[in-house]
Amino acid sequence: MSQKFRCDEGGAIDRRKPLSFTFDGKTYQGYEGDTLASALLANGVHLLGRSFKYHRPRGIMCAGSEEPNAMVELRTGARKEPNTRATTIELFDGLVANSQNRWPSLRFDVMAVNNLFSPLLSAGFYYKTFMWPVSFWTNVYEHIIRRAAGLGTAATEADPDFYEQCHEHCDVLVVGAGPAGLMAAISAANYGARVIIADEHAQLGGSLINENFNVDGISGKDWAARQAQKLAGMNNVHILNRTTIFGYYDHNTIGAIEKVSDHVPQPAAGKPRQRMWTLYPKRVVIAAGATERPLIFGNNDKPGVMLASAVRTYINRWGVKPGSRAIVATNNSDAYRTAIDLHQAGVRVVAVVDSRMHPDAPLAAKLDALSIELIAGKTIGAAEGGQHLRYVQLVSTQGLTADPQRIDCDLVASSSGWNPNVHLHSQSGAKPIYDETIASFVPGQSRQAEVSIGAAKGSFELQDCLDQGRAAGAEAAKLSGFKGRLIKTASASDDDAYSIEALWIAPTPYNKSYKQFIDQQNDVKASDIDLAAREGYDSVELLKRYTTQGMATDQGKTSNVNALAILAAQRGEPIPEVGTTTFRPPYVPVAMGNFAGHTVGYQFMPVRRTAIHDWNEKQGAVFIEAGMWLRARYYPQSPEDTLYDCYVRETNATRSNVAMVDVSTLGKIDIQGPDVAEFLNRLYINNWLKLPIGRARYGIMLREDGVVFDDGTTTRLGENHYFMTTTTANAAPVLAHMEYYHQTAWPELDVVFCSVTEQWTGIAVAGPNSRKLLENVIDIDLSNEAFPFMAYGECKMNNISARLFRISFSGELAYEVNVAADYGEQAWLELLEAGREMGVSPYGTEALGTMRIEKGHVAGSELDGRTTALDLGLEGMANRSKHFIGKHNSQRPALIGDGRLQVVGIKSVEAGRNLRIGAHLVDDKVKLESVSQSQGHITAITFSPSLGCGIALGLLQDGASRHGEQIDAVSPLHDEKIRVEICHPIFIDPKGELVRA
Amino acid sequence: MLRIECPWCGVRNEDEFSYGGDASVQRPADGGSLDEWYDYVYTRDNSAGQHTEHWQHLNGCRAWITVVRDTITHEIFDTAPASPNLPPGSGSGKKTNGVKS
Amino acid sequence: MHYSALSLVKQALSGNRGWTRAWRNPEPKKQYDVIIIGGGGHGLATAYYLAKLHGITDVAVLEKGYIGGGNTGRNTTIVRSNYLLKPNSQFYEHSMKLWEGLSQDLNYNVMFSQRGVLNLFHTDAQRDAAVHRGNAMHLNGVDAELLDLDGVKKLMPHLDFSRNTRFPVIGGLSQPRGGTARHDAVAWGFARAADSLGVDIIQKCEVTGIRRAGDKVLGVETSRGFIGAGQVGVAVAGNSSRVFNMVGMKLPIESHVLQAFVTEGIKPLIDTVCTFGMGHFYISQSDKGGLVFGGDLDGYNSYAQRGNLPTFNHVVAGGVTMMPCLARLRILRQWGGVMDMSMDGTPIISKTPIHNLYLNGGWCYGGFKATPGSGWVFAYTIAHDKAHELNKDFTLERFREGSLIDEKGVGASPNAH
Amino acid sequence: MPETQANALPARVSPLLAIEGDAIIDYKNLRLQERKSLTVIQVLAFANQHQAVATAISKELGIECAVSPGICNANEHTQVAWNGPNSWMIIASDEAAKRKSGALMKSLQKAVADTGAVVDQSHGRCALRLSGIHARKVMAKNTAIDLHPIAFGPGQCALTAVAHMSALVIQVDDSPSYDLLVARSLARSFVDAIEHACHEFA
Repeated sequence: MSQKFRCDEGGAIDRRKPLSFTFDGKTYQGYEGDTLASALLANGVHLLGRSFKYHRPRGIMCAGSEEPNAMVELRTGARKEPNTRATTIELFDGLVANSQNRWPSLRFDVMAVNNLFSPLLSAGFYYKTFMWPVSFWTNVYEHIIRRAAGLGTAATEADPDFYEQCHEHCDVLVVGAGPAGLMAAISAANYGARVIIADEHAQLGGSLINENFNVDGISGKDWAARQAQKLAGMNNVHILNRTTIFGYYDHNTIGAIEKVSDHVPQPAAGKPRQRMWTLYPKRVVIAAGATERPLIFGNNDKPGVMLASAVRTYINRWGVKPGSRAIVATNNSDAYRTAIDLHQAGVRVVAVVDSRMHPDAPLAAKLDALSIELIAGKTIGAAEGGQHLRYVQLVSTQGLTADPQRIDCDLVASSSGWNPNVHLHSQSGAKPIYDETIASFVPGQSRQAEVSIGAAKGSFELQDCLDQGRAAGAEAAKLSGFKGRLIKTASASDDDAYSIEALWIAPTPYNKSYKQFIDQQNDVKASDIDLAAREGYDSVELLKRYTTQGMATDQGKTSNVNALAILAAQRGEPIPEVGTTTFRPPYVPVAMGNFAGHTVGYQFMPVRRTAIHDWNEKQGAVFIEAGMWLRARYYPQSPEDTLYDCYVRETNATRSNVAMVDVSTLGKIDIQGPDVAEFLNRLYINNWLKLPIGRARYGIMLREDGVVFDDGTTTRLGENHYFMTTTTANAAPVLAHMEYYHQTAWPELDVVFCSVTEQWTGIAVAGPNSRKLLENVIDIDLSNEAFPFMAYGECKMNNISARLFRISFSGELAYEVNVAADYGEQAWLELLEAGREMGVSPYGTEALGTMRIEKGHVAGSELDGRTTALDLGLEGMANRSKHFIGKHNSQRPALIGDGRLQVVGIKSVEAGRNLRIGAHLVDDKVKLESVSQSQGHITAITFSPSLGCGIALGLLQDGASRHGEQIDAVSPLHDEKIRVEICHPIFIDPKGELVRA
Repeated sequence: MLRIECPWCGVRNEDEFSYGGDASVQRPADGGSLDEWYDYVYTRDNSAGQHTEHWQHLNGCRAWITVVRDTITHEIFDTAPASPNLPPGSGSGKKTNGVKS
Repeated sequence: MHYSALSLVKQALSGNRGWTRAWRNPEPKKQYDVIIIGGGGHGLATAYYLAKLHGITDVAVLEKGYIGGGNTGRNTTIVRSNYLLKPNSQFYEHSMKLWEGLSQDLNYNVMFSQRGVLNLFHTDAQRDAAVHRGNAMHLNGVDAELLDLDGVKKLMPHLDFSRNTRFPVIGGLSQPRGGTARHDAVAWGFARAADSLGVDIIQKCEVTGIRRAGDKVLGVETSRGFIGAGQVGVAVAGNSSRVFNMVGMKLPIESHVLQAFVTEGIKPLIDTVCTFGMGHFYISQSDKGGLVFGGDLDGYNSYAQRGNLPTFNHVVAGGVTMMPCLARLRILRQWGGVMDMSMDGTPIISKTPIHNLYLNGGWCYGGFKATPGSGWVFAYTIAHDKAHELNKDFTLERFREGSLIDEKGVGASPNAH
Repeated sequence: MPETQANALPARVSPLLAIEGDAIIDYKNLRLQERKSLTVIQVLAFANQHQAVATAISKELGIECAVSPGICNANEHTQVAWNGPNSWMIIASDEAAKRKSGALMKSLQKAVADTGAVVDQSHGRCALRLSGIHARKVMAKNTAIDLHPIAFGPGQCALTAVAHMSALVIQVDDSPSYDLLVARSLARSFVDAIEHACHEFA
């Protein structure tokens, strides 16, 4: 095992648990507790990928989720995850990762030739070219661009893992479990508040693990472990480790992702891969830390150039030496600690290069004590090397006074200062403000119940973080209504004061033009920002969009402030004038599966099943989706039976004998109260004041804009008791519509109503023999005199109580039986039994549809949300002497004028040719290929077994007055044209004698 | 996530509710002019700022409620039953979402 | 400066130092013939066509922020003309034809990519509706193809074609000429082209009032002072109501948020625009490799340019159901745009009761694809003080008259359009 | 009603017929079962009769019918749950329904008389009981309401979305056990979602 760059001791890793993994096919060893990045560095692997545009070799720059470069394809097959940051992947045994965006290999990448053409590939170059010849854009240029773009390759198989969602409420949410967060959580919990503390790492501690701190006389790491233990023991605290807070939404709602199973080869049984938490805290304490900025100098993207804090983290957290000969370059006091930690880990620190003329004296003394050279007033002008850093050129920050100074090294630890992580604060609706003293943006005025503390607020000193955590936790608990006492303070030792003098970009040696990368992932250089500003893309938003600065998968965490500062310099304005772009969720990229949760695939939407569903299934019925219901569409009797065979047979059975259909899916609403009749009068266009008890009536409802909304029957069951049915699709909207008018417009009407759709199974028994069948099982007189068309009665069917309605959709003598749903299947079977000798059969929605077309009953395809009662031939039902919804708006000129699409019947005049739904009705002079005017279209078709031909319903301009006219029905999609005749929409029994028989 | 206080059920997520639009429009009486009906159905203040609107607690108690909300910040100032005839709940009129005043 | 491969090479050789501003940054004049309020795609396109086609070059475009900063830069970039109703179909097809030569016309590559737009269907009823629409498209001179399952598989091989999903795909309606364009570039291209014809593009200039005498507009009050105008066109979709409030008018429009999302960049995975017929979900892949997708409105009045979680969750559930491999891809960014939702789902490009004030709004979420067509007819309407044949139905009056253009048939409920 | 006639009624068929055995989930610390053959009655008060209806229900059942939202009082056999501003849901086991002369519907109708409407929903709802140490965690995966003991306890009920479906949630005891009432037609989809959330506790 060779982990050449592993320190002999130290780090929060378990050296007793070696793990084996492969990168680009080669096997390496690491330890439990490693990330893929730390394990690769331990093995001396620095080259991890190629950059987006220029295909430059790239390595590891950071130690966390801000990493712009070190992205790999993790895992293989259906579990492959492209663009995964090596710095956030917890190592597990057997892990497989591959580099991406290179061909044929990472070391030799053909596309690296782009680097040579980089002057051509300046910001926005593609807007200026690729326009000629015209056809080349789609066929050639874009094809090439698309293949070059993107980094990793997605899996194309279905994700074998699942995701779930979870909700939790609390008093105080603490974001981040570093020193400030730990103190805040304990402090709040000590008040008795319900606390959730979330941290993206497996271990709580944050910078206490990354750094070499002491708290309360013990190492920061041990102190953090004690606090974590304390929290784990409190029953009012929920620790969410491996959890990233990704979004701060309205009304203090927080989105979080818990990586439940990403640290193991695959999820354990029953466990999700990741879990999305929606958190509802009363108060939020943001202790999300800060992100370091890199210095901007020539070739600052070379593998071996890292953030100063990342270098410390690799040493302290993972016991890894990221190099053997280091330069620390900084404009602030913080990076000095890197030099000291490197030194203590046995890495040769060649020099600390501080761009400031006068570095802090105590820090200088510390370096002196370790014999580390301090070079003040200089910075790195450029880095050089091939696929790894070999040397740097130092330049003066005080003007080019001398030749650059060359220093050999294989590691640069650079720091341009720290950006507080203001992302969540900004997402919450607040505006960060610029703080000159730390040369960065800090949280501004809170807009929601949140407060930022510690480094997230711009306080970079440990004692401040601990103190702010203690106070903020207590304050949050108090604001949530808790009383208690402050916990005792924790004391940090040996902490240096933070100081910085901004240096946004280094002078270049020999005045040469180097690539100075700002956004390393999107290959945005300082010169791109200059160019964009010169071309007028000089607001921060235009700059971002033109150069793609900050739009890569790291969302510019390490680059945005640098870019802003360079833009400000170009514009000659102070940074606050230039402003920031808006921070958008998610804070880190989140797998889509989390947002979907378990409502995917078959669970995407619930299924509604009737009480007869199981019987239908056993019969081999073919189902159709209606709303969320599954309805039996037809009943094949042999495998050869087609849809056509079935509906013709089922229609014939109904028309000539008797058949039954499950109509349970119709909406059903129970309405009671003294004012029901008036209520119905306002809902429907027709009159309801004189409906007798025991009678049903068909009604039409309009929307407020005068267009037809729904139709159905309502039955008067008792003095003040009515029963409404709606279409299947509109059951829920009609109920909400009634509730809306009752509660907002007509509260004076004393009615109550509720849905009873679920309570009743509805079975329609239709056909000339339906009365005969029912007489076998029903205990009331069904004669035409006793129980005429539109009659209603309560009865018993054997022992089952039933409601019986004499209504008909088929146009035949028909009844509808309603029984309580748990008896639905039994009732169905009893009716089948009662009609067995007569040869009763079930029919499905297709036969139902055939019969409604034959009868010209309008349904969903004619009630298309644009048709009026007049269009549908139903205006005669309207009683305009009373008030009803939609009354006035239905009389607007264009709704009653000429040219309306009106419902018509349609018959083919070409024998043997089938009509087609969606065919348009055009006059016969029109050629298929020419632009023309549609005069209407076919809405429903069927073969009418009764008429022995294909018939259809359609909507045709002024159709009501065009019966007898011939016209073409065309379907250019099918290259089809059929001659049809327009007729009355009622094809069968126009006088309605059968239903009254 | 809007967190809307139902006067009866307490604070609930927006996805339990369905939106009913501007509650300030006055439904004309029967016989109102076509202009009045046009205004009622079609034109809206569409205010950027305080907006009085209807919501139905569809996945809860099904009551329609009137909510006063800021359409820019989503701050909710007040919620109340839409119907004057329903018995009161226990918690109407309080501001309970996380927006700081 | 003319953009070409040659200019690119020439500039590259001189260190890219010679590039000049794409558009000027002028001080506003005291008076213009025409002021366009709103420096989004539509406003800039209007100014361009006013100058180019109607010879009206004394034009200022006033933008309160930066150009293209509203819905132009916040949409999912889909371009199509697959409409059912004739006024929409013919208008959007005109727009489509302008797209087809736009990069050359503007000398700015707007990366118009005709990768096709595919609408999946899952039930016979949806197929019937697709046939109805597809035939309407043909009859209006728009391309459309009805695809069976095999046809869909060829275009979108990674969809869930199993039967073990709630809504198995049975086919699709495709418009091969549909596709996407680089949204920001559309604003920039129109800005640069309009500027070169003399149009003043004035950013950071917020209109705070409209000065009028009777039913005539005299000019606009702005954060940079009063600017007089002979005619004023308003193209501020998302904020139309706010501007018309300044003249005391209420519009048949509500503002709603529509969210959009993008994943991390990946190598080519999706080669067309695809919509899921059973959930509100549409997706395409940008030239940069990110999968750009969106869904339904958040569903309530909002001027917040951000969205909320429930809609986010629902949109993604539709996406993962349609294409299960999406589950492991990561969402990079979520944002929202404020839509001018008209009461019938169709835009208003129209004269108004105020003599020289014109409205271009109510775009719902169809505004981006309309950009060139919208500017073209709006310029015509302003130049001739009357609607062109292509926008004669997009009037304000249609709501009062009842001549609605309601593609979805949901009536006057903007959150349902 | 004579016993013989009642006995002659066919057995009620639950919408979860396809799920065999007594419990749907029967893990060590988690149990999901259907409560079969319940009588479920929705009572709605007419205008200004809210208090009168509550009083009538209380008197008839001997259980206080709460007028405050979110309260479910119960005795051994019967639960009276607040079901909206002017509505209650009465859930009774068969024994209770029979003890009331075999017809709770009728006795309630008589009690409420013309102050409100009494609507039978016995067949319209599927009732489930989720219980055990993990029950709250399973609920947290499916509903956004706060079920922490501080916020919600035995005797409380809520109308809310569970697994994106409308449900009446009643906490029965602090083991904890929850009764869940959902639309009959959605019963199987509902159980699928709950089962999915249970698997990690197998």
